[in-house]
This record gives sequence, C-alpha cells and structure tokens, in this order.
Amino acid sequence: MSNISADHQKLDPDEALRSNMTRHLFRRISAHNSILIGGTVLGAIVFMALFASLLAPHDPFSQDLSKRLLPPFWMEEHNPKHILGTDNLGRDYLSRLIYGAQISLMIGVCTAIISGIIGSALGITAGYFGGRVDAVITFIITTRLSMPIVLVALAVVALVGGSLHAVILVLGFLLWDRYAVVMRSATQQARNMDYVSAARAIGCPTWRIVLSEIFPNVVNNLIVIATFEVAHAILLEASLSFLGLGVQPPDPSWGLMIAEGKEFLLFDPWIITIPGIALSILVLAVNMLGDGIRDVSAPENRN
Amino acid sequence: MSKWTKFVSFLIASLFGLSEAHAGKENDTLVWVTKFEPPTYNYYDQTLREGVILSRHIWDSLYWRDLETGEFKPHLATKMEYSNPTTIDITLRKDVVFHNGEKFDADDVVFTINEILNPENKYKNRKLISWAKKAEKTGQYSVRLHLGKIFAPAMEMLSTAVVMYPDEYYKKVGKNGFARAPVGTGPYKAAEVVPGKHLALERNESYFGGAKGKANISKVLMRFVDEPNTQIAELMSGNADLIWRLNKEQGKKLNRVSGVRAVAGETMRVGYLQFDSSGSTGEHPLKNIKVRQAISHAIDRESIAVNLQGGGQVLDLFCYPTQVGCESPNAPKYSYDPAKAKQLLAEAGYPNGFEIDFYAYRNRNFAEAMMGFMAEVGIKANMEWMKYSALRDKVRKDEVPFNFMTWGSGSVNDVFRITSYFFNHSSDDLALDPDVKKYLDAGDGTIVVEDRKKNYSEALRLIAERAHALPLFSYAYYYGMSDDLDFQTTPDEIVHLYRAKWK
Amino acid sequence: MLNFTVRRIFLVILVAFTVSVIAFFLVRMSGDLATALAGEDANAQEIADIKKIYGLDRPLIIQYADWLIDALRGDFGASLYFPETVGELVAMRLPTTLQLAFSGLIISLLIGIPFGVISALKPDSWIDRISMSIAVAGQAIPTFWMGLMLMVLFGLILRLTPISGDESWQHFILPAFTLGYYSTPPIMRLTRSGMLEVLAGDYIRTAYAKGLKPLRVLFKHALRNAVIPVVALASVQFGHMLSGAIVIESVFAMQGIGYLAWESILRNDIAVIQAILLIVCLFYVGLTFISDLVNAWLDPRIRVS
Amino acid sequence: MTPILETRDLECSFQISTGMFSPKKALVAVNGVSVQLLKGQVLGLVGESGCGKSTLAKMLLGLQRPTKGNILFDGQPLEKLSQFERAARVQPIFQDPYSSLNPRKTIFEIITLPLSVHKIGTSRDRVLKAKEMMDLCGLASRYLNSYPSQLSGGQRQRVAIARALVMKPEVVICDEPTSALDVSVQSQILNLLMELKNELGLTYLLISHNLAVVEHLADRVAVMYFGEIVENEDTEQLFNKPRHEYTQKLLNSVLAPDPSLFSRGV
Repeated sequence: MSNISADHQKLDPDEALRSNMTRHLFRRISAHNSILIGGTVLGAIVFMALFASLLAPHDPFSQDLSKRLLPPFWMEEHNPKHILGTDNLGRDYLSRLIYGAQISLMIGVCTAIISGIIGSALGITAGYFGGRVDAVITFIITTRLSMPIVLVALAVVALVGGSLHAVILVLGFLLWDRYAVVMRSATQQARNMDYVSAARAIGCPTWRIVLSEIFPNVVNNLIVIATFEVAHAILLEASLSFLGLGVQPPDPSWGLMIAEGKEFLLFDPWIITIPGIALSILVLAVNMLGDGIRDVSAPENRN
Repeated sequence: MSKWTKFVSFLIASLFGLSEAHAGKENDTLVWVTKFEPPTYNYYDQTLREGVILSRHIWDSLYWRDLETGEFKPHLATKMEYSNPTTIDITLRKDVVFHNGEKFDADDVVFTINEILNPENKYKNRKLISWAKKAEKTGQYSVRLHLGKIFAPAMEMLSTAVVMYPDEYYKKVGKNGFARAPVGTGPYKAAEVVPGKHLALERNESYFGGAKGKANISKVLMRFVDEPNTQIAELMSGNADLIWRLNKEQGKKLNRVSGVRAVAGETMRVGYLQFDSSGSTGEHPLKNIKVRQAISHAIDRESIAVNLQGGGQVLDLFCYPTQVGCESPNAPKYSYDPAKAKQLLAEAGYPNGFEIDFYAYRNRNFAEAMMGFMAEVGIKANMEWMKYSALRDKVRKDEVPFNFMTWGSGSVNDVFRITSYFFNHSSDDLALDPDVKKYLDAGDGTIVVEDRKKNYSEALRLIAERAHALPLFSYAYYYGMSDDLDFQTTPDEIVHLYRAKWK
Repeated sequence: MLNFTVRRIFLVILVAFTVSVIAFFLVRMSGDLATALAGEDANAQEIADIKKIYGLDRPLIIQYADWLIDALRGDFGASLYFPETVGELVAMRLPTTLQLAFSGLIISLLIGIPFGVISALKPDSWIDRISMSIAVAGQAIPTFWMGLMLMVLFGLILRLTPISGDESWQHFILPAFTLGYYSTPPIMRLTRSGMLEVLAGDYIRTAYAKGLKPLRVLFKHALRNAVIPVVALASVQFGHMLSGAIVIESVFAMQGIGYLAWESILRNDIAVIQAILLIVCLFYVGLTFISDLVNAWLDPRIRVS
Repeated sequence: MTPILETRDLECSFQISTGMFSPKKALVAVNGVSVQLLKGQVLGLVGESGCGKSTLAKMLLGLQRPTKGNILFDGQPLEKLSQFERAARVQPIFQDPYSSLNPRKTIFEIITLPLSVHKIGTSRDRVLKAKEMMDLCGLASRYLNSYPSQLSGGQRQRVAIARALVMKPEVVICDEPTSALDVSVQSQILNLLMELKNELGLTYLLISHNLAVVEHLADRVAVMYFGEIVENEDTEQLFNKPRHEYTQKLLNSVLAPDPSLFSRGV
C-alpha cells in the first residue's frame, strides 16, 4: 500500500493540466470505495470459506431423505433448524452454501494462479525476447483466442471426467490469454526502460533481469487481471456445472448448487436463487476489487 | 396482475403480434413436447427412445402385444407359429396399405428383415433383428423366418420392436431419403418433418386397425425442448398438451396448477448396482460376498424410490417383474438394515469400512443418496461421473469394480434381454459365475415356457444369494398433461399417443 | 498493404491448421465412439461390428489425414448420429446462431453505446454510477440463471414472449437480450473511455469554440471518433457470442450450432464437434482478420510494424 | 599513451524486413567507426539524433553486438571479456533518470545492485558502500530506503551516477547525462561528474547535443554523421577550425539556436 501511495505523490504535470483536480480526486475516492466494498465482501466470503467447519450449523454432507426441500425462513412451513431450508437430499442448505464458498473460491483462485503462471510466463517471455520468440508466442495466443472456451472446456471435461481437479486444470490451461496479452505489452514497455539496460550493463543475468527488474514493474497488471480471471473462472465453472460437466457431488460448489436446483426452478425458485445470488455477490465483489485496484494504479501505468 | 401490468402486457403483446397457442382440444392437435429429437426418422438407424416410440405410430409389427393383458395378438400377420424351434412361419393380412398407397405383402416383410440384417447396410439398431438369420418369401402373403439358432423371445420381438417398411418406396428414396419422409402402415403418418424443430403427424384415415385400433386424435405435433423447466412452462401456458420424464417435485407441484395434471408412470427400466464379484478388475473388498451383502443391506432403496423418485417399485430380482421368467420364490431379499450391514462388514474384516470408487452416469441424486447411505456404515464411495459411452467402455475393459447403472431391456418383456445379458460371461458380466451361466443357457436354449421359467428362477436365486449385483428399483417418472387430455401411461416406456383422446 | 494482407492470411491458415489438429485429437480421445453409436443396450460384438464398419479401428494419424483432406474439399464427413452430412447439418443450424449472435450484438451496442456516451458526458455523476453498476452486475450474473429468470418472468408470468424455440423473431427476444447483456459491459466501458478521451481532445474544444451546436459536435465529431475502437471490439465480441450461444441455446432450446455442439459432445458425434470447433475458430480468426485490415487501412502505422 | 578503450572499424547493421516475401534490407547504424579513449580524458561525441551515437554506446556497453570490427579494452579484444568482467570496467549513465531507475526498488537496492550481481561484500558492507557512494555523489543518506519517485530529477541522476561508480569502473559512458534535467540542475550534475573524474581517475565518453557542454568538458570531440565519424579532433581545434562541412553546419546551428535541438526529450 505504501508503495502505491508513494507513487501517487509524484504528480505528472501533464496530467494535472489535462484533467481537473476534482475529477481526479473523485475517481480516486470511488476507486478506494470499490476496493473497500469489494474487499470487505470478498473478505467475508473468504472468512466463511476458511472457517466453514466452525460456521456451518450442520454437516453439509449428512442427508435425510425424509426432510427434502424444506423451504427457507421467509416462507411458510419452514423448519427453524434449517434457516435456508434443505436441498434435494435433505442436506442443510446454509451449511452447503458455506462449504460451497470453499469450492467456488478454490476454483477461482487456483485457476487464476495456474493461468496466471502460464500467461505471465508466455507474455513476459514474448515481450522480453521479442523477435521469433514473440512471433511463436503470439501465434500460440492467437490460436488459443480462436478456440471457444466453453466448447473446448466441455470437450476436455467430457474426456477426462468432471472433478474439482479436472475443472481447475482445464480452466487454468484455458484462461491464460488475457495475462499473456497484457503481460506481453507491459513487458515490451518495461524492457525498453533504461534501468533494464543499466542492469544488463552491470552484467545481470537474464533470469535476474526478468525476475527482479521487469517482473516487479508489470506485476500490478497481473493482480488486476487475476481478480477478473477469478470471477471469470467461477462463472465458467458454474456454466460447466449447468451443462452437467462441472465439479462432481457431493462437493457443493455454488455453480453445482445452481445446476442441481435447475429442475426446481419453476416451483421452488429459491433453490437456485440462493446460490445464484451468492455467486453474483462473490463475482461482483471480486470485480469491484479488480476495478478499484486498476483505477488506483492506473496513473502510474501511464509513465 | 395489476391493471397496469395487464395494460403493458397487452400493449407489448399486440406490438409483437404473438402467435396464439396451437395446442389443444379445439383444433384437435395434441402437442407432445419432449427432450430429444430422433436423429433420423429411419427407425432402424437410431437408438433413441423417442424414435422407438415413433416406430409404434408410423409403422406396425407383425403381431402386437396387448398392453393390458400382455397377450400376443395378430396385427400385420394373421398367424405366426414355430414350425420347428428355429423356424417361424408367418401368414400376412391382405388388406393393408402403406401411407403412400403401396400394398403391403410378403415382399415388404422379406425386404425389411433382410435389408436390416445385412451388416453392410450399417443400421445402427441392427440388433433389433440380428437374432434372425434370414427371411424367405413363401407366397404373396406368407413368409418363413429362419433363426439359425434358438432365440426364446423371438415372438416378443416380432410383436413389438420389428416393424415393416415398404420395399418399393424404400428402394426408391434410399436410407436417408426415407429418414426425412418416412412411410409406414401405422395409425399416424408423418405429415411434416422439420429437422431441428418439430414433427407433425396426421391420423391415417385408412388405417386397418388391427390390434392397436385407430387413432383418436387427428393431429399430433412433436416438439423438442431440451430444458425441462421450459417444457413445464410450455405445458402451463397451453402450448403443450403432454410432457414426460418429470421428477417427483415437478409432478407434485404441477398438480397444484389449474388446467394441468401430473400422473406417475412406472417403466421397465431397472436401476442396479453391479459388483465385480469375480475380481477381474483387481483386488478390492467387493470380492468378499459379505461386503456385497453389507452394501445390499446398507442402502435404503425404498426411501430413494419413494422420496427421490416418487414411484417405481423396489426390486428383489435382477429383472422387471412382468418380464417372462422374472420369478424366483426362494431368492433371498435384502432389507434396509444398517446394523446388519455393519456386522457383515466387521465379519468380512472391515469394521471401520473402506474406500472405493463408485461409477455412475445418470441420476446423480440417486447416486449421491446411495453414497450417503454407504457412508453411514463406514464405506466411503468416491463418485466417478462419466458419460454413458465412456463408462460402458470402461466396464468392458474391466476397469470398474463398482457401478450404478440402469437397463431398459430395449422394451423387451423377457429376462433374456436383461438377466441372460449380464451373466452370460460377456464383457459386461463382472460376476463370471459358471453356475448362473449354466441355468441361463438352459433357459435361453428352449422355447418351452415352463422349462425357461424353471431355469431362470434358479439363476435369479443364485444371483441374489451370491449378491453379484443389487437390483434397486424400477424407474418411474411423471407425465404432465393438460386436463383435456385422456392419456394412460404404460410401463414399456413408450408413449402410445394413438390411444390418447380428448375428454 | 498487400504484404500485410498476405501475412495475415498466412497466419489465419496456420491458426486454422493448428486448431484442426487440436480439435481432431482432443475430440477423438474422448470416450469410445463405437459404444456411443451403438446405443445403451448394445453388446460387445455389436460394438465391434460398428467399429469396423466406420473405420474406427485404423491409426488416428491416418484418420486425421483423411479427415483433413476431406475437410479441405469442404466435406466434413458424415454425422454419426444424424443422416445429414456434417456440412448440411452445420449449414442448417448456423443461421440460427448467427441471428442470435447478431441480435445479441445489436442489443449490447444499443445498450452499451448510449450509456457509455451519457456516462462520459457526465463522469462520476449518478447516471455514470448506475450505468457502471449495470455493467458490473451484467458480468456477475451467470447467463443461464438470468436466462431462466427472464423466461419465468416474461414468458410465464407476463406471457409477453414465447418461452422457447426459434420459430419466429419473437423467439429471439429473450435469448438475444440475455446474450447481449453479457457483452454490454466491455462495449460500455470502451465507449465511455473513448468518449472521455475524444472530448478532452483539442479539436472538440475547437469545434465548440467555433460555435457549433453541442449535439452536432457530440454526434458528428466526438461519437464518430470514439466509436471506431468499439467497432473493432464488436467483431471480437461477436466471436465470443458464438461460443456463448452454447449455454443460451440450451436454455432456450434453439437449434443453433452451439446447442448442436453441446449435444454432439454428449453423444460423441466426433465429426460434428470437430467441424464446429473449426468453424467457430475460423469465424473468430476471420473477424479479427477483417478488423485488423480495417484498422490497418485506417491507421497506416500498423501496417509497418 | 595507450588508449584504454578503442574501436577499430566498428560496424553495426540491422536487418529490416520489409515484407514476408521481399528480401531483407540492411540498415547500417554505425559504419566503420574507429575512436580512441585515452585514460583520464573525456571524449565528446556529438551528432544529430539517429546518427548512431546510441548504437555505438550500446556496443561499448556490450548491449549490442557489433556486426564487424573490434572493440579493444586495454589493447585486448572486448569479446574475450565476459559481460561480468566488462561490467566492472565500463558503466553507463543514461539520459533519463526517470526511466533509468527501477521504480520498484529502493535507492539502496539500486545502488548496490552491481555489488549483489557480482556477489561483492556482505550486506553490511553494501550498506556502508551505498552510504559512501551517496556521500560521494552528494546525496543525503536518509534517502537510502526511499523510492526513486520520492526524489527529484537531479537527485535521481545522482543515484544513477552512484550506481555507475559503485563498481569502480575505468570508463563511464555518459549518454546525454543532463539533457533531461532542469537547466539549474544541469551544471550541478556536470560539475559532479568532473569532480568524480578527477577524484577517481575516470575516463568518460560523453555523448551530447549540447555543444557548449562538450566544448567545456571534453578533451577531444568526435563528430558523427550518418553512422560515420566525420571529424575527430582536439576540442579547441574543432571548435575553432571545423574542417568537415557537417561540423560547420552543426556549429552554425548552435550560434543561431534552433529550438528543435534543445526541446527534445520529455
């Protein structure tokens, strides 16, 4: 944080000329607001996921077929023991929702990490070395972009079978394109900086230049994209689950909960509304956080 | 709805000029909305249930099994009898014409059977006839069918699944031409085929009747909608008269909606757990008979059938009760008894349970519920969810020790198509029990009904006693229909629309 | 320019070839095709027969070469499920998907551009906040959930629109809206930032100074310039919509290629999946190719680099 | 006196591809340049932008491989030295102190980067060394843990100088060391450079636009024009009696100042 505010103290005279101060301030305030709100909500969900076993009122896997589909508290005939009712197999819906946060977050975060590693490695390599290396990697990126994600993910998951690991790996190996594109251009920018030349003149080995000179200067892009990709992965997993090839039961991902509730949509819409809203809030929070970070770190990118 | 919303709806509706519903009694059109469109209307070239159902409407079989009594009744044929155990002599009706006016005679029967039988013609559902060897014309209205070897349910097949094509028309339009403009003798003719959208059927006014009887409703429109909620919405909004394969909740809730109702219907599809009791997939606890019995006692099949499915019957034998040969009074029954299951597990040397991979391809909620029941006695089953074709493949490669699958017997009302199929040492057989095979071979090898029943009974008793597989329950689901419609469900998983009528 | 074009065409072909390899091997490895073909109640012998009949027992490389040569001739083979050839099948289903994607695109432009313009005119005002919230919310709601909710509301409760199917243009309202809404945020954002930049430019100030009417300045000068990158984005979004159509078509039971692809994956109809993967890819590459050309034509600097 | 750094017929050309199917063309940036840097002296290098000055500097720093010709250091071909050895002897000071300092690193990290790359000294030693260098370059040591963004342009350039000198190199390549700075700061930095040169016995290659600066500081001046050295003389002689037509033009343009020459940069 100190780093970011330190960068803000540098006032670009050009910028000051062009935009008036109030607007600038306004944007920063609203950026901080979205970081605050998004961060708080996301923090709450992460907390819920981390302490699921303490927070959940029931065992999320324990079934009771005679108590299926009990309605949530705002409806008549609800059971006070199950605040959000029970699911198709009579499992406590609130507990499953709490545990589901674990799975959905895990999918989002792990996918973003895997794709982040792949995409940054490709992007930085292409951006730093340029020339043929860049041409080959650009080609790989173009090829990847031309393949429809949902279709390929479905085909692969159909091939290897749906499981938490499979979904994370498949999405991780598919969602790296945005990282690669952004990191490539950020690296191209950074590598033309004199501090890179200075490091080379010092005799710094290439790996060290990439890791300690280039990477710290492009990593803020990485964080912003990562937040969007977390959201993207969570939604994609939900779509895969909806089409029947996502995470497998009894693990309760929110996407799977929506998918399982699909058949009750018409008469018991609360079954998909609850995880649907939870999912939307999670994605919204992650997106807000990403937006905020981007806005806050935007002026410095214009170097 | 408030005045305001009504006004806005009216405004937008008139703006968009929405077409009014075309379903219903007023225009004598039954709209049946179902999930899958048959890939082709050439019945023998596909395996989809919807296609099988259509075969009963557009075409006819030689005999017809009465849906109420189960008796075989003359239909396209006036007489069918065995002249010896591998030869059937058939005499045909003389007054039947196809939808296009072509006369029905022995040439059509011989052509149809020999055409499908020829492997070079690549019919995807050749197995419907593959038990026969060849058909031979013995007169303009008589045919002799050579079986090659004894096939007990031949009569059953000829009375349901084997339907007759018009030879002249078929030769003219070819396999794929026929697929888009099918012609038969049946109670309905295909009036309009719009692939990807719908199929319109019209009543065959010059239908000969036979054992099926003439159709009541003059037009049937079959529409294909993937999403069950959409199907229900279409029914509730009056755009559909009949939908099927609803689950229990949908059925129950639908009954509270005015103008429509839901009816539960049982089918002969059997759910089962298959154990690798022979150990051909390697070492695992299921090789121990006590473990298999423990699992059989651990799962509350009744509860799943009642609570999750809302219908169907719990089965004690590995077959559907109406199937010929599906009786065995001395076979043991496995009641829901977790305590006994735990005790059996302890005796088998697994007092703390064990972990095993559990494969399934449909009814995820049933599988999950079973996993829950097993977890209660200490067995941790890890679900492996696969596509049917992939799972089937894996079973045949001896890579699946424990699976939950289902079997519809191809709507054949004979244990030959289920019990014999799974225990005849084929690659689908994980038990490889020579005693069971011995009795099944004896049952399959005769056409004398009493001998068959005796042998099958022994085989079924051994299967249950040795817990090679656990039959779960028959499948059931709800049909949703408009209140105007009078429609009876049947367990053969076939929607007999020609029997439907308006109230 | 010619050089640039030739280079891009070469890249397009290379990408298409790579995708064809990926599509072929990815799809071919998923489960046994013959088992799928034979249906649920077939036995081992019946399946072995089918394998032989369809030539599925040959080495994969040979099967690939066969397929590629035929595909180059425009023959994508026979569907293993439908009686039509894959070419006929795709030709039959493609219009629905194109109509859906196109109307989705129109809707997202109709929402995205005006909101983007308004929020750029009054940045950080409440209307800016609201349109940005709409945008963010659009990205947070799963499409299938939204589709089902819209269906219940407009189709079932209000009875304003048909519920499912693709027979008339009314059938496209809900699905196109659902699909389009999801693509609105990027268009809105880009319009907004483009407008902000253009409005800050000197020539807009000059135009105002010359005494031109504000609306005229807005539409004639500002919007026209701000919209150029949006057009480029729109072509890419169109490509995304083709694949987004899978979920939408499945929800609304529309017989397009998205739904066809999904069904084909479920029943291992290999030739169809391969063809669709390739076609969607070609669409995407083709669209970016065209937008690249247009951009290069507009901005000569790109050609050189 | 033997030159400490010497180039012989140095040439560098780039392959420019004009299209996939047309042959590549060679763009010659540096063409047969032979210059000598004498120990303890300052060689000024002047010329228009794009004339190949920076390419020459890059080759001397080992950032660009020459296409032809040799670079000799103390009479030895430079290729024989590893980048490591070369780095200890030749160091650069860049034009733009905003881009030459990594914004994500502290002043301490920046100054001691050469030491840590070359694994010289313990971390304690490095702190002392950094403070010593900062002191030498006129920077208060309280900036040790600051980031470049907290420093002014002049201060940044001092950091860049400290980094260049921390390894005690023999030659420093100064590529427009002051042109990005405010006029008021420029002379401070130039004075600092001269002080350090005398104190540490350094040899400079001073690349500049500013002929006044070159005249003031350089012992010899080389004029570069389209990749070639057109004149290489003692400072006094060159400024008094320019021989080459281009040099004359260059000097004239200074007398009648062309604003475009001065306003380039940020």
